[in-house]
Amino acid sequence: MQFVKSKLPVVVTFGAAFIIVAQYYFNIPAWKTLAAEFLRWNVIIAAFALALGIGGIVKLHWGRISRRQPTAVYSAATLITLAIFLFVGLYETTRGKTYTWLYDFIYNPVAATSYATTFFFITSAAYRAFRIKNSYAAVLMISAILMMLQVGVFSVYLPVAPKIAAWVWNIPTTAGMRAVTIGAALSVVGNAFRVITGLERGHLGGGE
Amino acid sequence: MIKKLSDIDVRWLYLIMVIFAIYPLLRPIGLPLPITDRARNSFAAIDALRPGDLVFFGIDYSPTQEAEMWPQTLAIGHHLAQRGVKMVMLNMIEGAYRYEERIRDFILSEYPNYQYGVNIIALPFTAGREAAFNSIVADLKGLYQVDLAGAALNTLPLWNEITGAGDFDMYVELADAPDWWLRPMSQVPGLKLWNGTVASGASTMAPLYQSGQMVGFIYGMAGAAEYEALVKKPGSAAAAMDTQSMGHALIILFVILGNIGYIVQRNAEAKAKGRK
Amino acid sequence: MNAGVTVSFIVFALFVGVFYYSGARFKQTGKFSARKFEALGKMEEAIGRATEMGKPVHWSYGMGAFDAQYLAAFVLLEYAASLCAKYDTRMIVSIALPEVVPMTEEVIRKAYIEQGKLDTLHTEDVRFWGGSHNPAMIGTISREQVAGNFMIGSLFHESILSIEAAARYNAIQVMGTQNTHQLPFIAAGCDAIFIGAEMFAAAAQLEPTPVRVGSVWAADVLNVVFVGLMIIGALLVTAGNTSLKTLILK
Amino acid sequence: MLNATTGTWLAAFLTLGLFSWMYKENPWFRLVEHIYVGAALGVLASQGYQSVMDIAWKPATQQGKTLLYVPLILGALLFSRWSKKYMWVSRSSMGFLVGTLSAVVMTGAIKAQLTAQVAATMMPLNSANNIIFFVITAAATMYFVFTLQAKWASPIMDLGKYGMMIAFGATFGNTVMSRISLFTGRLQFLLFQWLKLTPGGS
Repeated sequence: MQFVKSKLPVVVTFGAAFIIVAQYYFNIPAWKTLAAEFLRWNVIIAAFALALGIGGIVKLHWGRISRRQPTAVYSAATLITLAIFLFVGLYETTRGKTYTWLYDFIYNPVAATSYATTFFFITSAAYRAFRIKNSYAAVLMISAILMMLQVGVFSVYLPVAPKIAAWVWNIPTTAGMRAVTIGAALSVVGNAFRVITGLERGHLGGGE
Repeated sequence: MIKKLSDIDVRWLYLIMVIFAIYPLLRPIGLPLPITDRARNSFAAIDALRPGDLVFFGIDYSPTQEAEMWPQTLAIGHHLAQRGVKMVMLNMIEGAYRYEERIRDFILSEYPNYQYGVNIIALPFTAGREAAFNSIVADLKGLYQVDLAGAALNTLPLWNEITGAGDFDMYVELADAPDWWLRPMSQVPGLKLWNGTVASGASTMAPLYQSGQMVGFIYGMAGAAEYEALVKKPGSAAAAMDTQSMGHALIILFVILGNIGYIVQRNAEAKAKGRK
Repeated sequence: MNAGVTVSFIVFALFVGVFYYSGARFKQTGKFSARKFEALGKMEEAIGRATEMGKPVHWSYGMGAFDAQYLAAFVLLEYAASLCAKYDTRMIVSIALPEVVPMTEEVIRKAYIEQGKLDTLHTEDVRFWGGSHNPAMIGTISREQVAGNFMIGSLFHESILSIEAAARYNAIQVMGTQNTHQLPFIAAGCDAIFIGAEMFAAAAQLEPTPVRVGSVWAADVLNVVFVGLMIIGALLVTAGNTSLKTLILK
Repeated sequence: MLNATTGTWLAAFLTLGLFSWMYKENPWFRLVEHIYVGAALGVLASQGYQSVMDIAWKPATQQGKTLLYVPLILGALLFSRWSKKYMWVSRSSMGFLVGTLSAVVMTGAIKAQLTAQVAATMMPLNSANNIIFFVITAAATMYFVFTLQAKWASPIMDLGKYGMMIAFGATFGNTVMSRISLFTGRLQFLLFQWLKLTPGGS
């Protein structure tokens, strides 16, 4: 039993990953077929995983309602909305008329607006954060302003502005981001390798 | 007085921004829109497609980024349809399927030469993101059995012509997330990659465009507006560009105000210290 | 060997080789040293100032899915928690993912035990918010008027919300992420940041283990190799010879 | 009742509720935020269900692709995470998911983001632009070498940091564009679809 609880997940992780890595580098037709099958399985299991978040949220909000906390009414709003979407989504599928209405007039506006509020934050962030506290901050600010100058009105009165912005974008920005890309990719490779070899297993969940 | 400039209640800034955003929407100014070389080259890359070429059209953004991505989708949908290519649409992001439905219906109604199943197919949502793209690369036909509307794919003639991802000439991806589609799709030999994305994700993709890993790349509302101009189908992006200009001008003004206040305040503090 | 992946395979093999070699060497010598990270000092400064002002500090991992960034964040959280325990300052943690709650409690408890301050630990300060993490986090920061604000992990647009909320109270802010789309905001809005891999290296510096040390060394060696290749390749291309450039794509 | 008119009014109510936070935190905002949490989860789960049906359940039950029962079972086991006692049951499914994803990410990243990027930096150093590009890339890559503490290296790393700050500043500037667009999108909805105004103008 101990093997099933703690060793098996590591064996499964490594086995699945090994087949995919091996067929990527070496031409072994049988492994290629197996890898394609594994990837298809991944897509299916990942679809189940989309619903995993429900457990925690229902528990959290149900707890608040049953303890009659002052925020219970909001928790009820979350659970009722979730129930409506789930019921309609499963009953008439995501292609149904009612579901599409829910999607277009509830989910779509709240999701879009929730991101649109960042418009305000970026305004105040620009106002507050771009103060020339040191030379790094100065470089950051100048580069941001040069990029902002490329749009519309400035190109009329300051025809050189879009050209400067294009230069800042094509040369130093792309060069700087390339180093960030390389650095990030190395971390990704390192993390993936540690997960595959079972040196890291936080994702498997703690406890027995 | 000037010191206060570094400490304005940000809600005043918000109010000013809102007013200056609404005004140009109601009273369009029609500021000029310079077209960048990047947009021209990206346009040329799609323009080089021949009628009958096979193109993947990926719609991968949720409603959170609709404002930037939907105008791009429309403009590029126009262009692909004008080129007469065969399209296979797909989506890998939760919530994106709605835009795939909309662009499918739009193309079918605007371009009578397009007939569903014959030269255009819309595939359903697939979870797994990067692994899902890898699954397409490994075995496209094995992954999908039904289309976006739930109909069996093997009844569609276009689907029966396709053997796998290697048959495609170009992958046009409209995505609000950076690079996870590129790693798998760049493994298909000979498949050209083309990307439209949000302005905030553009710097992540810039090195990949510079290196030639993508043949086309546009971003943001500006990218959509430029593309609308290039395909000669003015839309909502062009109309929104006045607001962009206003907003940028105001933000630059705020940065300057903040700095004036900051410098004055810092000098005053330095003087006060000196006196002690 | 498949076509077009030979050099990729060599890179992979080099990475694995350096990883195991330097991990094993660390096991023998126990020595690891990396350059100083300004952000670690800033964290201590923030907690010190919070202590003086009698205000708490705030911590969040952001809303991104569980990945390796959390593992680095746990080590940095332990560092911050032990400073908080030492100075008797409260740290409030806002959490979006349920699975992270027990791990966070464990990390903080460990830090308090090591400082011998377990009796001062406020267990209710670890707060799980699920999907309502963002408004709850902003609300917490405002109500408690935090003097320090830390955010390390897989950050998305919540980073700018947190920065703007805490800036109203002049909090000292330290953040770190590998998500390139958020680095600009934390760079502009924070007093110090961990840029991508820096947080992994800082974690290895604070609490070296063979795995962490091996990872840092492997990335370091590859970075140096890449820069070397870039220089040689660019010089060759300048001289009209593209052989290295074509070779590396093989 | 579920027509476009009621929908538009409902959408406007939700949109304005979220924007009301900019003035002050208030119950309207909180209500909408909580509706968002419920709706977002509902959409995720419905889509997951739909996808399982399209990609696995129908092919398995109707077309005889019996091998697909394996992922269906592994996927169902994931839900044991909701129980503390049986959480371990989900670990192998999770391991499979993370193992396959890690494998594809790792192999893909080395080719697309390391070797291809290094090759693209091998550029002829015959123009100011190319030299600047090359120097910034190399210096900023050196910035991520943490164990190198030699004195000569620190100005190179500083230069790299400046290069990254330029990149971050430019990204910030670009993101301003993004954020204004998102807000404009909502304004277009409120002004044109809800209030039915029409753009006039010169």
